[in-house]
Parts: sequence; structure tokens; C-alpha cells
Amino acid sequence: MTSSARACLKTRLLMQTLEQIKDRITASFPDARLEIIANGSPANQPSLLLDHAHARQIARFLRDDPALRFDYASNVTGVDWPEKIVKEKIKVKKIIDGVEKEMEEVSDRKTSAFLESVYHLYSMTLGHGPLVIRLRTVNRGDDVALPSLTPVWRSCEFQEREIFDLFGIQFQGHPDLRRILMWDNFVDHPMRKDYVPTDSGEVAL
Amino acid sequence: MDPEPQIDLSKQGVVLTTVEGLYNWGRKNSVWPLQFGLACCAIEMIAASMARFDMARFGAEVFRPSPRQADLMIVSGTVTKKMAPQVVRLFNQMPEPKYVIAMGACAICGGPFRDGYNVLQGIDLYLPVDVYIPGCPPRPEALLEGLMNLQQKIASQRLTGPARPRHLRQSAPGEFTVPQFGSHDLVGPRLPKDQTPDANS
Amino acid sequence: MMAVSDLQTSRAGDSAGHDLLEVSMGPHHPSTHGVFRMNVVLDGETVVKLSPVFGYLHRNHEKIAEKNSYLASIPYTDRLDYICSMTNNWAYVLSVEKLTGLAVPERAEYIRVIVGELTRLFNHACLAGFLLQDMGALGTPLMYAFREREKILDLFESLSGARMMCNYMRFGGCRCDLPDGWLEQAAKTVANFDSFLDHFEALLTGNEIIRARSDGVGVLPAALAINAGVTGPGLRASGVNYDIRKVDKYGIYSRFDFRVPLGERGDVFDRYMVRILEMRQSLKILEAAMRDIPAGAIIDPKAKLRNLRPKAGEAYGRIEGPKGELGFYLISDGSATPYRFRIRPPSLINLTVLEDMCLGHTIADVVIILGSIDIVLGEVDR
Amino acid sequence: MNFGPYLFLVIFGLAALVFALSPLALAWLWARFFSPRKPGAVKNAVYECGLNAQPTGWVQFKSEYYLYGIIFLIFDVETIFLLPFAVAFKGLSLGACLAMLIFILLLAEGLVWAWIKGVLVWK
Repeated sequence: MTSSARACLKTRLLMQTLEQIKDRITASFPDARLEIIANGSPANQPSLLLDHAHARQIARFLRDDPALRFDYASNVTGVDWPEKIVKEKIKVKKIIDGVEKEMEEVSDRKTSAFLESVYHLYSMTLGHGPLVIRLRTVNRGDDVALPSLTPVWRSCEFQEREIFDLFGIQFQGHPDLRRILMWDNFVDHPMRKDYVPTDSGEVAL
Repeated sequence: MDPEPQIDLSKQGVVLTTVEGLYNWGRKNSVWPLQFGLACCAIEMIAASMARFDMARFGAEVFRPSPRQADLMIVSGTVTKKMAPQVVRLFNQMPEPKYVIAMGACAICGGPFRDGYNVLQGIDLYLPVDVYIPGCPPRPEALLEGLMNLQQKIASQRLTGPARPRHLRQSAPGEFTVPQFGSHDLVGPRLPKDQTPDANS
Repeated sequence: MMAVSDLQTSRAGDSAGHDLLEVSMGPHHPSTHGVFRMNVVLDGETVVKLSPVFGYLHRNHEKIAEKNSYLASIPYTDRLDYICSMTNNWAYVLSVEKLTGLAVPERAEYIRVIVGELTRLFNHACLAGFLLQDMGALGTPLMYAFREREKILDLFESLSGARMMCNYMRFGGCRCDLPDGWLEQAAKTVANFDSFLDHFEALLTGNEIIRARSDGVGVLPAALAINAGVTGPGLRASGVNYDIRKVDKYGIYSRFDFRVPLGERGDVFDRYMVRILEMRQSLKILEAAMRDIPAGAIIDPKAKLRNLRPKAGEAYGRIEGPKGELGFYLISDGSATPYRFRIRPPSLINLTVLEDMCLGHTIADVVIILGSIDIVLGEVDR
Repeated sequence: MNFGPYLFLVIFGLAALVFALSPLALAWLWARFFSPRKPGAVKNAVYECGLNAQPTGWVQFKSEYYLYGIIFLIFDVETIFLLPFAVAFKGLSLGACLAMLIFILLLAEGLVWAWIKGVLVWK
């Protein structure tokens, strides 16, 4: 029973509670659209996708609810999901000569392109975590706004500024949204997958 | 001056030297580096100045925080594009004669972070470098050896004649252009390739 | 006191009969522990506004890691917090093991605890040395701290081949076994580290200049510390009992009994004292770990290193690094290179509260408060 | 030709002058022949941690600093006067001691007044 197995056990306790947490949230925010996103790796850290309208109230609820007390936003990450053509086998039910059979069909599907910010929440008072919540923008082009969670957890201040600097997500309600790493009149967002660095005129070795 | 009589005489306590020899001997044994650490190589530079590797044996343990009192800039660590204007401005604000040691792979050519979008691929794009010390980070002994190379270079500099160093030639530029921040990358002329720090040494 | 928000630039309104001076403790400054910059607005000598500026050492770890294989990123983690390379390796390797579900043999776990705690020892010793250098004790404490650091670096060099950039841990264990005689040498170093600590404390802790300069300076209340995500000794100095070795019980830390020192006031002296006490607890862990380290394999034989292709998914692994919670968030899409490689930098997030701690203090205290937070720019700017 | 007791003073003065000025003259000659002057805009700019210095130096300072400095100067000068008094202390008459006492007390009273006025605290 080595470390990673034990870690999975501990997070598994949270696993069941993720449904409970989701139900708890929908209990107090009935019209919030929540979605549990599975996580393929054995790390057993599924995440909860929030919608923009209720994001900040749900975040404040997660922090202040006595049973949850997620008072520590440990890590805020920006992720760029550009458009991809995905070849998928879809199980299609077809009626073939009277018998309903499941057929596998390969079709390529364009995934929707969006930018995402992922929050890993822990509770210092109750000691459990991580609860992973995700916020997704509408698209990667003109509408890249997300509600900022810095008013709820101040630890997101610099990390959200870094996501704005490197990915270009506009965090609404952030007290001081400026570039943090690149110089001020830099215009690109270098961590996006489709960023082409300027060729520095240097002969490649 | 052929060295044999010099050595015999110095055995009897008589020192024969030239003005140039005296001038360079004084300068090479009191090289004051600028307190200027960028990244991991700076920790190795501090370790070199501590008790175990003891840079004081070479007279170079006095790290001057202000560029006005320093003669050597050890560029120890990755020079990013956001830091490059400051590095060049600091070098310009140092009084002549001044030297640059590019310590570590990052200062030489960008090192492991060469294809980073914010990393300058070597400080010799903007500054004339006198000694390159490879390594990531170079061991303190390697830094000391680089310092000895610099001392040999200082000792061999001539005061007069066409081969005298940059700071003694009125024609050589006294200042290096500071790069500016563009909207995509650094803008501004770079050091012309043919301008090696010192034509002769 | 003037409200900070209605402050303009340097020629601000001189309501108190004099101007405010805006000075930048810029990228090149002896007290900023590297290329970190603070724009400080001063009312006479008192700090009225302080805004940190980052990015002067942004070396794009995360962009380069997206082009590297999982194995090739290990040497890059050495250069994140370039003082504690072993604990950076451990954090990255732990999160890859979470991503792939790899198990780690017993001996490797013990070796990881030993080198991790050795790293914590000389990181805290160097921090005390640099903090005293900021207070004006030029050289002496730093010389002591670096002398001890050199002894531990010799151990790391004989173990991994390199002094600072060890590149020692692999997914599922460690790269090579302990050379013979290494454990005895390490036990000797740990044994006289205790007497070094007594000398160090005799020189520093009771010194009234240090008490005068650090008592009640840069107080960080516990609630603000939690909300601002401060972790590590800075958080425990404010009295919050949160040590990831106890919370997550990663590795085999649950087998060692060590106490977590807590401060009361959360000022500069508490942050210094918590680190000294943590060093003593690390010595206890080291003695226990070196006593009952088992023999056996040091790497999981079926751990694929070169062409590691974890299943599509994500994992966030974290450890209690000397500077705070160091975490790696990896998203893999099944290919040999990570889709997203995120590093949770404890130094950067601990700096969120730098302005709150410095308001109202003089500029000489700003230097000490920054020194007590213990930042390394390689990790702040990544 | 007897120049009386002051000749050695003149020689001593001249030697001191030469001793002081000769390195300066040497340095000036060296600079003129060997190392040419190359002033530059960036080289002569104000050093501000590597950044472009905005000229904010001319700022009205707090007046308390000025008063603090003046008070220090007064007591610094006072110690100069006390020096001969302390050296010749044994051979002095009562009147001289009284006069010196008045001098010291006057200054002490000034310090007490400044202390009460709160000039020494500038927080």
C-alpha cells in the first residue's frame, strides 16, 4: 500500500462526496448548471464545471459552507483547448432487417474550442481536498471573459493575472488585471497552442 | 622585456617592470565584480565567494552593488528579454575599463531555455563578452578559472599602439545601444558581429 | 494615514505638507534576492504603497515542457527553485506517479525522505543567512550557512553527480542507489548539524538587535494568510497548523513522528524561529529514516521512463517544499508530451500579501519582510 | 639670510601641496594621453536599479528631517568646544569652570525644549 494508492483512497472519500457536493450546491442554487467532468487518470480527481452566472456565488458558498469550508484556493491554471478534429466511434443503434443492433461508426467531430481556468480548492480548517472546479469561456476569439474568483480567494490574484497575461482570459471583477510576466506593451498571449514566436533572427544551431 | 633577467633580479629583491606591467598588475588583482545575480548561476557565484572556494584569493570578493564602483559584470543566469534592457543599461553605467563574463549556458546562448519566447539567446547579442564559462551551472572552480582567464587577458592588454583595448581607443564606441520593448519582441540594433571585444587579445 | 486607493504617482497631493517619493527597488537591487522589483511609494520613510513587478526571470518552463517528454522535464524542475532541486524533482515525480498510478518501492521512499529533509535543512539555514544579511549582518551568518550547505552538497554530489542540479528522482523511484559509505557520511553530517544549529541560535536568536528589528515587523494575520494562499513556514508562523506532510501524508511521512512548529504573532521573528524549529524536526526525521532504511530495489522495474505515455487525464500532485506547497498539475492527452504542465509556485503566491505586510513600515523593514518570505525568482517567474 | 622661524612652515606647506596635487596631476596626464573621455547619455543617466530613471529627486522632504539635522549639528559643534575644556580641565580656575557650565547647561536646556516640542520624533 504505497503512497499513490493511499492517496487515491483518500481522494476516493471525496469522490463520493463530489456527487454530494454537487447536490449540495444545486440544493442552494437550483438554477445553476453544474456538470461533473470525469478524469481518466488513476489520480481520481474529477472536476466540476460551473456556469458563469453563478460561479462567484457558488465559490463563496464553497468557502463559507460549514460542511465544506474550502477556504484555500491552492492552484489556478489556464488551459487552452483549440478546435480539434476528433475521430470517434459512435455506437449507433440501427434497425437492420428488423433486429436492433448496435453498430460502430467512425465519424470525425469538431470539438468546441474554448479557454478554461481550473481551480484546485483545499480546506485548511477541515483538511480535505482537492475539489477541482472549472470555468470555460464561450470561445477562443472575441468572447473570452470569465468571472474572477479573486474577491472570494485572494490567492487567485496573481495566478489569474498570469492566465490573463499568457492565455488572454479576461477576468471580470479582478481588482487589478494587468500583465504580470511579460512586459506591458506585449500584445500576444504566448501560452496559447497557436502562438508562433517571432523568429529572433538567430541562426538555428 | 625578456623574462629571464627579470626573474633572476627579482630573486635578489629587485623588481623590474614597465608602466604597463605595473598598471595591469594592479588592475588584474583587484577586479571588483558587480553584485548582479540573475538565476541559478548566481547561487554558484555566491558559493564561489564563500569560505570554501574563496574568491578573495583573487581579489574579487568585493561585490559592489552599484555599477559605478564595479569593473566586472558577471552575467550569471538567464537573460530574459524583459531583463535585457536593464542588463545593457547597467553595463553602460559602469566606468571604463569594464569587462563581461558570460557565466553559464544561459548567458552564452540561452542554454536549456533557448527556445523560450521570453529568453534572450545569449548576452553577446548586445554586449561584448570577454570570457565565456560553459556549464549549467558552472562549478565554482570553473568560475574561478574564468576569472583567471580574465586576469590573464587584463595582464596582456597594451596601453599604446593599434592593438590597445576598446576603452583606450577614441574611435571605439563607449556605449552600447539599449534594446527597447516592442509589441512582439525586443527592438533595437544588436551588437555588430564583427565587433569582438578586443581586436588583439 | 492616506487611503492607498486615491494615490497618484510621485507628485501626489501633498496633504501632509510634503511630497510622496516613488522609488523602484528595481530588478537589480542587493536586497531583492534576484531580479524582483517593487515600486514603492514613500511618505518620508514610511511605505504608503508597494506594487511588486515580476517577469524578469520568466524562462517559459511551461511552454518548453509542452514540447518535452515527461522524462526530459525532470532536469528543468531542478532549475525552478534552484536552491532545492531535490524537492522540485519529488513534487514533479509525485504528480506523474499520480497521473500514471505507479507504485514506489520502500527503499526509494526512504531515500526521497532523506534527501528531501536534507534539502529543507540547508534551504532554511541559507534563508536565515540571507535574512541576517538583509538586516545588516554582512557575511557572518551567511558564511556559516553556506559552510553547512557545502557539506550537504557534497552528499548530493556523490549521490547524484551534480551539486545543485541533481536530476535524481524518476517516476517510480530514484535514478541510482546510495553509494557505499554514503549513509555513514550523511549520519555524521546530520549529527554535527545539531551543534551547528546551537551555534547559529546562540549567535542569532537571543541577539537584541535582531529582536528589535524583527519583533512586530510585517505581521501577517492568520485569516489573511489562509485566504491569500500563503503556505509553508510563512503560514505556520501565523499560527495555522497546515503542513502537507501531515495533511496529505504523501510518501512515508506518516511513519515518522515529528511536530509542526507554529508561531503566534506571524511577524518576521516568528517566520525566522519557525524555520529554525523546523530544522530541528527535520533532524529527527533524518535520524529515524537513516536508522530504518530497508534494502531493496530503488525503482519500480515496470516503470517505463523513456516512452512514458500516460492515459488521457489529469493529476495534481503537491508536496511540502521548503518554501511552501509546491504542486504540479499535469494534463495528458495520451501522447508522449504533456498537454499542459502547470507549476504551482509557492514563492509567487506567498508574495500576494507582501504589500499588506509592508504598509506603514519603513523601507528598511520592507527589505527584511521580503527576506523573511524566502522567494527564489526561478520559481516566482517560472 | 635669516628667514626666522617661519621658513620651515612655508616649506612644509609647499611639500603638503605638492604631495596632494601630484597624484591628481598624474591622473589628469594619464587620462589625457591614454584613456580618452567617452561620456554618453545612458552612462551619465541617474542609476535607478537598471531602469530608466524618472527625475523625481527634487521632492519636498519632511521638515522634521531638517530640524533633526540642525540639532545634531549644534551638538556636534558643541563637542568641538568641549575638547580644549576637557584637555585643560585640571589647570582651570573656578570662574572658567562656571563659564563652561553655563555654556553646557544652555545647550542642554535647548535639547530639552526640542525634545518636549517633539521635534526628535518624525514618524
